[in-house]
Amino acid sequence: MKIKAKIRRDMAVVKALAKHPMETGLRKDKKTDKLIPAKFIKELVCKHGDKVVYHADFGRSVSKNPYVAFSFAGAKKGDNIAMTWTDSDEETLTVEAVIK
Amino acid sequence: MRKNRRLLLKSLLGITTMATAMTAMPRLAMAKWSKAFDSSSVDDALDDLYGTTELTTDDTITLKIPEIAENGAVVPVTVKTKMDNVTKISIFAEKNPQPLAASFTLPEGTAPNVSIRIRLGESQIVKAVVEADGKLYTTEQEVKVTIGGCGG
Amino acid sequence: MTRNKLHLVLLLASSLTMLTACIDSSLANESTASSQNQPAIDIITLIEQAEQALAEAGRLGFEWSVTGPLLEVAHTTYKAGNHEQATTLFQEVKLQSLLAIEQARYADENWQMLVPVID
Amino acid sequence: MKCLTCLSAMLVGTLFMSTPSFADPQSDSDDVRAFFQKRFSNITLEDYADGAYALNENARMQWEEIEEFPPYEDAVDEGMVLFETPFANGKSYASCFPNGGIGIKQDYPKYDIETQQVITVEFAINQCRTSNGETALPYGQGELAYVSAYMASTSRENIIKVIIPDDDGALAAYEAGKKMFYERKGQLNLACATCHISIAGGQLRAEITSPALGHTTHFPAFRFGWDDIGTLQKRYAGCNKQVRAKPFALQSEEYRNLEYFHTFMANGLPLNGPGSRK
Repeated sequence: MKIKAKIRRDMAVVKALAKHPMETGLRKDKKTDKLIPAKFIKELVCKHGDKVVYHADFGRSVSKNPYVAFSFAGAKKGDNIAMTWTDSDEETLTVEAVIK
Repeated sequence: MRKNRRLLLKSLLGITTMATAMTAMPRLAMAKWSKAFDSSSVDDALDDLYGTTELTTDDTITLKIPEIAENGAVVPVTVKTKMDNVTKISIFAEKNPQPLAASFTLPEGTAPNVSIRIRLGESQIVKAVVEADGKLYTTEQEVKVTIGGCGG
Repeated sequence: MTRNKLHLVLLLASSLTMLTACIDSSLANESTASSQNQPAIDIITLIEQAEQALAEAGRLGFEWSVTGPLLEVAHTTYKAGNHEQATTLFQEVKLQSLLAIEQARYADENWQMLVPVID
Repeated sequence: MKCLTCLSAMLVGTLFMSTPSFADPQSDSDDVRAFFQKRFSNITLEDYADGAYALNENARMQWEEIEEFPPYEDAVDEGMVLFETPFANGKSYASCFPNGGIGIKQDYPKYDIETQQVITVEFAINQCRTSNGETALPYGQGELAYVSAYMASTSRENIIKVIIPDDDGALAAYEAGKKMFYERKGQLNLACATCHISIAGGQLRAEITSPALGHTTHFPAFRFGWDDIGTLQKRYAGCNKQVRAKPFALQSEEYRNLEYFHTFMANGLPLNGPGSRK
């Protein structure tokens, strides 16, 4: 997951691109003709310090390698944010970034 | 565009130095992922997510989505509104097998302005639902999904 | 699916109409002859001709992407003992290759037709 | 449908284009530009670097959204690491290129008079590897494409400046590339020029065909269809297959000559690769 965060007009603008196949469970493997099991991010959370500033729940209609953008108040340049996704297999990944 | 790209280049070069710590963390105990994401109709999903299907159409909500999708697998969507006290924004793709694409919970201080890229299996209506002051408002737009020629 | 087939037929037909007009008369006679079920050339000769024509099309840089795979199918069919169908397939390989060769000749003489000219 | 559209386009095409006499590269390029200027009078030369997105606002908007956080950044990062990692002999890619390989893509392809051949960036990358005792890499995608993408990223905004030296071989290579561009081939009997000059800006099913002018600016490109970054010549092979012509080997003499012609046409345009395409 890559995160770009910067302050613009008093708001922290966050853009993130997560690397994830986002398999719907409805797609067939072209070679074996069998369904590829579902595996998709269900939850993406962003924390600024201890505060949750963004919480997204995803279904199967979110594109492969999900991209999100949002903005929140109360942060300043140099602050840290941490984003965590959890997928349908309960796998999880946290990535931190510094607000520029 | 060119200016954007120059900025982008800078960030491209800077990106590897950006502090990124990867740690496995226990799953955050947040609001439970809703079974609404498994529902096969918009109404069921609405009911599961909000406990109601009553929506007020409000065209002041901005639903920015292309009228003709370049690539059905990657359709950029932005939902934003000037309403106050927005607590939730959700996006539905009516004809997808499970229409609820994403639902955003926005704590105080987070702007009611979210972007995401979604998949659209075919041409259909995409609906945005905004929860503000406990009430549900909606707007929608038709998106045509074309099957590629040679570019795709 | 039927639409796809129709599409394919249309494509084939269009390439054929575009090209057969230019193909020299001996070739045209030959294909008429075989379609009228007159004594056909033996399959070994046909295979040789098909492969030679394909190699020539390749040498000219004009081989069609569909012809090589078709040749494989033809060989498999032949090995399976289905000579009648194999004959049809080898004929198709030969025809496609001859069309490609003709395309190369045509391109050599006429490629400048698509160069934009400003008056 | 596609076939019918193409057919009628071909007929129309033949009507308004007549046979030119032999021309020098510069006037070829001037003619192509004049042709496009006439067709798309509201587009500046620089806009052609954006391909079909210069012609359609709706598609352009989506492309710009994607470029907000483009899918090729990982590849470029990886390319930078690969580029900077020394070979077993201690040398690196930088030792093989002018200016250490940074900001030089606008000068490629080059014609090497000594070996009488066209040298593309990708070809030079593998030449660099083999001359330093490393194995050659596949030309379509993967590590070589990442290195090339990184090199392209350091050349963004630079103005394409391909030179055809005063040499019979160089001119012949250019002419061969030009001929290939205008030759109809494949089962569909289409030339590069059919879609990308004659009917450029028109619609092939759901696609707007992009103008040939500016094609080379944004490669290597991330194409969602490939799900990866790939080289210009990988696209050439793809185009050949789409008209059902058997593609040439990547970095074959044929494709290098084609790239030489194709890029010369884009002289004066800014590089903006890597780019994302659907």
